Amino acid sequence: MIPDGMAMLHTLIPELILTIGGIVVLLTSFRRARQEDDGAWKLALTTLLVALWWTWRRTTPTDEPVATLHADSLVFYARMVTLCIGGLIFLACRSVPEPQERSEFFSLLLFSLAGISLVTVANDLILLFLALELVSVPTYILIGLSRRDLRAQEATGKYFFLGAFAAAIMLYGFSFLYGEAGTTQLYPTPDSPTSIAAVLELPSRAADKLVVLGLLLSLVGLAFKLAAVPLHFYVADVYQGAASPVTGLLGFVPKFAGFLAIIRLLTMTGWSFADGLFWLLWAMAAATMLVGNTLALMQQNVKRMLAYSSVAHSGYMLVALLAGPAAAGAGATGPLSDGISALLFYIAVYGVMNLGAFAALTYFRKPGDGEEDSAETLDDLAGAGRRHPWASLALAICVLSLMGMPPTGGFFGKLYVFSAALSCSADSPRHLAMIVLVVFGVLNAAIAAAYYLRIVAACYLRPASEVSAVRYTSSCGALRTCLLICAIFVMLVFLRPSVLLSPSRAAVAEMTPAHASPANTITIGQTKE
Amino acid sequence: MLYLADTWLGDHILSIVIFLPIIAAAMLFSRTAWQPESIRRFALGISLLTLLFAVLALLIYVSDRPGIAPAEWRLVERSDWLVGEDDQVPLRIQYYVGVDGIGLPLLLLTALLTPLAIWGSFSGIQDRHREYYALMLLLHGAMLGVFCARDLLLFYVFFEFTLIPLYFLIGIWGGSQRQKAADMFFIYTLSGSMLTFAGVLFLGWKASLLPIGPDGLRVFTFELDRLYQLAADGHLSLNTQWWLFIAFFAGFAIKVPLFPLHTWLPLAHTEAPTAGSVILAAVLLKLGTYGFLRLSLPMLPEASIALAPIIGVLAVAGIIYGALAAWVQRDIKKLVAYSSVSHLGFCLLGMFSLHLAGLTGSVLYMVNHGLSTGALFLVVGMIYERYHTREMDHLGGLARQMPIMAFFLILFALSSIGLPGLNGFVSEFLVLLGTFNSEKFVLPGFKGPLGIAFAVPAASGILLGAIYMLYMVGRVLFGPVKEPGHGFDSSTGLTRDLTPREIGVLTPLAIGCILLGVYPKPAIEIMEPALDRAVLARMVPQESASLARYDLSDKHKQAVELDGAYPVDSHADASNLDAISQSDRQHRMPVHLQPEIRNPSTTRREVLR
Amino acid sequence: MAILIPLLPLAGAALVGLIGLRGLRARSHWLVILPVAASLYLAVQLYFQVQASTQACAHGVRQMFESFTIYQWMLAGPDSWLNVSFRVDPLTCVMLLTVLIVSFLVIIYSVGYMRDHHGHAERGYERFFAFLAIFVFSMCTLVLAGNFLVLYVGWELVGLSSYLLIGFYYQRPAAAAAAKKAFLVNRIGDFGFGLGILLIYYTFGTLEYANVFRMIQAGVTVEGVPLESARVTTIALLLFCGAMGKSAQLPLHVWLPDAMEGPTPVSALIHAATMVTAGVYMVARCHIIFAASPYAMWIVATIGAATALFAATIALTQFDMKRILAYSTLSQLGYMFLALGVSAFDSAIFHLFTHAFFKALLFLGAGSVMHAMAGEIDVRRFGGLRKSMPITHATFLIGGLALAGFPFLAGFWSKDEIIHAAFESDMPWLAWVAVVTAWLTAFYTFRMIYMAFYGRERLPEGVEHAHESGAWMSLPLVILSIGAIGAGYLGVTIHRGGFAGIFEPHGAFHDFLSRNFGRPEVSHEGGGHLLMYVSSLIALWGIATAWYFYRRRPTIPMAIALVAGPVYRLLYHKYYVDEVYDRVFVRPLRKVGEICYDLDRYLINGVLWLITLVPRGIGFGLRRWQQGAMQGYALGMVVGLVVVLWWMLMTT
Amino acid sequence: MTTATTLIILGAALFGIGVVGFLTRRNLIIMFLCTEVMFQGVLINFVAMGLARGNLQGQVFALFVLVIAAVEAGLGLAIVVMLYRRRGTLDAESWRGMRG
Repeated sequence: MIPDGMAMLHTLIPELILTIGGIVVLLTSFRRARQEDDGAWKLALTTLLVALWWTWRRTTPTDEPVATLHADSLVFYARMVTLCIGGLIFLACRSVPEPQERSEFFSLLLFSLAGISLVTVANDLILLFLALELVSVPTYILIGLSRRDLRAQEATGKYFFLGAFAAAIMLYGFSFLYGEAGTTQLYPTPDSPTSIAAVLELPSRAADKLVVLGLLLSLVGLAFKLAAVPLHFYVADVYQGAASPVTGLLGFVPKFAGFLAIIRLLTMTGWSFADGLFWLLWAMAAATMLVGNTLALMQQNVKRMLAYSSVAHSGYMLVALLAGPAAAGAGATGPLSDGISALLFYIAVYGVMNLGAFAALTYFRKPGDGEEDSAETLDDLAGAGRRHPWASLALAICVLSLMGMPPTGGFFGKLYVFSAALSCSADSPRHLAMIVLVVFGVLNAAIAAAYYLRIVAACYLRPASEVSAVRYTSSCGALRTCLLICAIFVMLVFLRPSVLLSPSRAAVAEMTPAHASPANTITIGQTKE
Repeated sequence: MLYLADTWLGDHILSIVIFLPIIAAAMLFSRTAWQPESIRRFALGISLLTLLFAVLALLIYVSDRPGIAPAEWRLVERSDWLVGEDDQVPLRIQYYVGVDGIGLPLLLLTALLTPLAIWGSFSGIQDRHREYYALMLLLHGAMLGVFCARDLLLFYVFFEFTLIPLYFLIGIWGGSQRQKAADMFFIYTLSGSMLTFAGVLFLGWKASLLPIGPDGLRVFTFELDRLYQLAADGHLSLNTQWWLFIAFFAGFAIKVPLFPLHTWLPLAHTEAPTAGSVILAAVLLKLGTYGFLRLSLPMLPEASIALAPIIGVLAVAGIIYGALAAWVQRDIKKLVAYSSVSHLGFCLLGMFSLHLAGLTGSVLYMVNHGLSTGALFLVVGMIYERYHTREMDHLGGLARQMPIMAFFLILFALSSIGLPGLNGFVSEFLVLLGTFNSEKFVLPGFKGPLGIAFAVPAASGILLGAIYMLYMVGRVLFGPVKEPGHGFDSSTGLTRDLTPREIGVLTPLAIGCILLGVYPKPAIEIMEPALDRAVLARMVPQESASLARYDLSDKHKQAVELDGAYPVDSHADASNLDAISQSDRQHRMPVHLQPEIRNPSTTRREVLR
Repeated sequence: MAILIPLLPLAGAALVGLIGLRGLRARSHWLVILPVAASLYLAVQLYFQVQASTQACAHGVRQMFESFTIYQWMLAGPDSWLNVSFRVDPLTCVMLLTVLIVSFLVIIYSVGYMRDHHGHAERGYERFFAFLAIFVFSMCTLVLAGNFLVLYVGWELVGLSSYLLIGFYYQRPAAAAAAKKAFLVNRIGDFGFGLGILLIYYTFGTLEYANVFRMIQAGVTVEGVPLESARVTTIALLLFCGAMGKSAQLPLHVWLPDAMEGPTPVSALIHAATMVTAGVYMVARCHIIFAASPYAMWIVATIGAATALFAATIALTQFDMKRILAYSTLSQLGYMFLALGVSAFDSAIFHLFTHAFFKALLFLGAGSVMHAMAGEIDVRRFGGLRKSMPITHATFLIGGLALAGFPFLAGFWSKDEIIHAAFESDMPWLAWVAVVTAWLTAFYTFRMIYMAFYGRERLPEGVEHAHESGAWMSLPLVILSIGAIGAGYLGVTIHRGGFAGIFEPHGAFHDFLSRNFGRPEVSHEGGGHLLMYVSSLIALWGIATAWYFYRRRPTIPMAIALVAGPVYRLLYHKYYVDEVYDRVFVRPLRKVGEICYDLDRYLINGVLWLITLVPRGIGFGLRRWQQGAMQGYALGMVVGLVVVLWWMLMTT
Repeated sequence: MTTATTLIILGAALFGIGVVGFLTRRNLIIMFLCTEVMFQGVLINFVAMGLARGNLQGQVFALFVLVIAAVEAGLGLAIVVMLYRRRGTLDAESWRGMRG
């Protein structure tokens, strides 16, 4: 069969828009940038909006077989969320880079976002790996570009070295998966039934140590992206080092990509975890929640605190992941029993509220070494509530949402995640384990409240002091818009959860517990052996 | 009022009551240019308007359409909040409000106390007016919401949300240790209620497994009536109920607070601003008791009965412990705070007696404690505003300086220690009566879990309550005049004795205390059917006789009501028992002899519809 | 009509509270006097009605004294309400009349008493009258109650009035402390009383007097099960706890002497004539319950006798006139309980009735003295007032004689009846206690009279000359002294004929009450008359001894006090009961409170702190892995990976 | 032992050497090279697997990995240069400014 290149490209149009746009933005840097000129930002944002518009039209012809690409509703969801939150990131980052580096910065951002979409689209290990690298490589540079100071460089170094280290681990896992299956194709298509998923379906092979090894190495490697235990160590240092808006980005972009990849990988196993894998994920989820929260409890630096809290949130999402898709457990077909959908819901809300919190930190300025810097420690925030009621309110809303309090979207996130966990595998002995995990999770949420509350308390309960950052604020209008949108969105998700719930449910509607149905995964021109 | 019930207003009255303060709070927060004076007036006006609507709701409630059983939810309003389309199990989280005889009294209590608390803070709050009054209104709306919610998730949302405004109220306008107190309050209560959250989710999921209706439709919903049916239909094993009970217990017992989970309360009370203490004591603690009554008892009947002795022991321990600890306090506010621990023990004791009198007493106790303890906190706040101290060592003989204040303080103290004729007595007596008689008379074929062994030590609360309250009254009001060195502070326009505004704040509470003490019957008549049918009927393993009672013909009912007089001659022949009143016989009559019992299955369906 | 009797004084109190504070201050007594007078009038009307129906009943008409419900109050169970109900019968009438007459007189007396020598109203004048009115309301509610719940209401409300009035001079720490003590000690009793009421409901399913008594007589409980005698005894004893508190019987007597810190009219009205007798009234009202339990009766009688003797011995050594009278009140109340305990219920009520007159009279007289002595009440500080205060002296003497049991005065008749009943009972040794107490009573009464009124005139410092009180005060004294002389004759039948047969100790009073208590089959044969002589002699002997000790040989008391030093000190310090209570109950309890508070702060909060330490400890431990070194992190990642792989390979 | 097995073992060894080197050497460049060694180990593994399975996808993957490794090399060296300029040393231990 002849690969229909045009159809394949058609499927990839949003990603293509992003990458081509990114290249164009990069090329503009050859023009000499003036201080006030932010054409690169505008161009990049326009690119993003075009991609968004295209995705929204949903023109991908799913009936035509294309290439080793997914075109299911998860792709649509991933693109929409990526692009929407990407837009917010653009708003937050507008004044981050130096004028002469704007093109590089924003084009890298576009590449990174394109990478996330590609992760879902990929139906091939090679493509998946490339997509993941496309997500992470730009982020290494973004951290370095975001600030000039020592910490940013240290963060860049740590993130890059450890990221490469983790990527090698993940890739090693991929190689075993390929080796056992003999193909890099993830899911079978009508034209090429051989796929890793098909291999994993066979009970004899699924138990093979090398398959397990491959899966495990892949998962652990991806855990770096999620900032999940045991690969969470870098998180605080990197988050602290990056400029606040970029930190906001780091909380979302790699995590989303990582979770999408894990969803794709685990779907191959059919969600009927072997005991070992179940308990591994169980322990990972529990440990991630606990480690993140307890470490965050020890922090005085808000960015580090939020970094560890990001670990903890990965833990909650792992709980949802463990719950699996709706039909994973017998009898668990309730609407809030869908773990994957809960995960997708949660991560979107998390991306927004996390970004909002960092945007608020960016909004409060303090004199740094040489140039002014965003607020970073609790002391910096003292008295903010009084000086800047609206920004503090937005920060408080985002933080309360992270805490999971009503009336914020975070509440529904927790609701969805925990109810999914409670209702999965109802009649199996694992149900009790899930209940224990949920109880552990809510207790962790209580621990989390203790440190989130410190942020709120610093804003509202403490008087402004000499060291507070609240005397200055950012003059960036885009940042303020971002903050406003984040706060409003977080509230909106509470008032009308269906704005996010319906898409997230639709995203997994086609996901069946067995293997992805051929209708949704279209492959042609698979290289025959 | 019947006319109103059919209008738009009648359909949405509860929503208006709940959201009027919330929307007003948002408006207030954005009015940065307003002067304190107009902010105060606005806040007070809104809260009074809310009270007006709440009273209107009461009027519509009592005159609701004929033909509705007295225990039904009324003023119901529902709309979908989160609806998911699903092939098999539609998701339905609703905005579903309504009141019955349990929620309504507490709704009115909240609606009454918040304006008074707001009015009472006019002189105490001198800083950040806008935020303060906005938060008060926000809290107001949330508390009202809790008592109206008919959807468990909605309940939980309001329940949890109340933490946020109060956290700020304590943390910003509190005393010297305000941040510690606010943190402790927030985290302590949140830790408990997070477990409750898990329980809520579990129940919702359980409900989604249950086909309802003839077509076997399954709905994922947190609607209370559905959840009640879980246990009624035997879908919750005793073991499951146990765990769920513990999950609910974690949230509610901390909120109540039940001994030994009470230690956040004295600190929060001491540090909170006056209005915060008032609201905390008067309403927020009731969220816990209301939660027990509304959720734990009817949803988890078997576990509730099984665990009632433990709760009873804790409640009794709290009564005695709280009273003794109150006695040794030097800070008036702390004393009143510990008295709350003691009082709320009574409240739970009565509730878990599962005797109609105990339950009635318990709900009355919630209202009465709100009135009298709220008022006590207000009075203490008034003293504090004048002398900037609450230490009893620094105060004395104030009856001479502030006779009007003394009058109110004594009145509310007496109400708090259960002096007959004031409200505290009615509820205390009913609670003790219910506990005492818990083992008998509850319903035929059903014995309450508590009994004399609980009532006797609890009754010592009568004595202990008097000890610490009179100790406080004696120290503060009596003896030679003693004021702190700086005398009284008139900088905020206060006079030595209470100002007319302050008298205006306390007078409605005083009237309430006396009215509910002398003639609580209207309140009891509102509560009783709801308690009987919404709580007791669900506790009983078999069909309850009390369900049938509402089918008594009017004539018969009248006869029952009129038989108060006992035409008995003490010298008549002693063996002749005929003269013993009809109601007594009625009382002892076995179920199957009572007239006109409905077919049990239809009754059940109607109740749980 | 009966409803108005308590309500009128309440309205008066409310009016005083509302308008008395402004303008009307010095005339606010009218707002109380008039309603109480009206109530008194109504009570008299009520008496005639009851009298009429009693007679009708005697003629076989089955018309009854019934409880009538005023309104439904609380819900006790499905469709069963606890009501506010009243009941009017002869016992109620007697009590109402006693209460209202004495109240009326005391209120009039107070108009004079609560003013200084220039006729200006004292501070808190209007408050005083409002409180008195509240008391009258409460007391009327108590006696009119038709069920135990309303009884309890009145019971507590009189306690409240007592608290407010004892603490009237609240700026005096002693008064404030006494008020608190009175209320709390009463509450101890009420604790038992309340439990008793609960147990009654538990047992009988109702709180209406009539139903309860009927079921006791029938010996069944509400379930129709035979009533156990232990249950009845428990109920009776619990109720008696309340009576012990209210009527200041051993061991709950400690509050009454201290209550004398209140204004003297209060002591007269509340702490002598009316409120403290509520316990007696209650036991009499519940006589069916008590009668059903011999054990309870035994306790009542014993405690009554013990209190009578105990209080009388203390009274021997006191010097404060009001305290002497207070102990005497205790003692007389002891008599009443003794009478109740030996089933002489009507005698107890009779003694209550006469005692109200002469004891109120004595207190008011003491108040008159106190008023003249500028607040001084210690009989060592003044004396010989006979000349300067003739009316007070005369009336006080009459009261004293009545108290001492001097023949043909009120106290004589009633006390004699009690002693007689005690002899007739199966516990005759109680009668001997009563006789000894009678002697002591005569002795200490006249000890006080001789010290205060006879001998050389002595005045405390600052008082120029003693003066007689004004008409507002004198008039009640005179009226009460008439009562103290004549009230006893209501309880005796006067025969024409020989001296021995003239007086029959069973009169109209008892007939009237027989609707309540039935007709006792006590024989009033010769023994009764003999006793009359004996007790007359004993009274005279006591008076004579006092005369000898305090008029003739004033050194003897000193000598006795010296010789019997320890005993004297024991009596003088009231057997150290207060001190013992303080050490045994109050301080340990407070200590427990402190321990509770410490537990809160240290144990519970400590445990909480430990719990919060768990996440913080974990965080602290985990921070050791976060040292900032890249290779450290890599090591952590590798370790994690190895653990995962090892575990995985082990399990699959 | 087949060629494939040998190659797999070789790959694993290389990977292991890379890991150990990364953990033990403190020079940033050598550490970076160690990650490259790990990548090469993976690469060899891919080739070996492809050999064993008899298809070319392994080799194709290996080529992609090579490209990515090159990209990372460029980036990595740039970062190392940046870090060296700032501190004047290549010691990884000198970058411990943020911790906790």
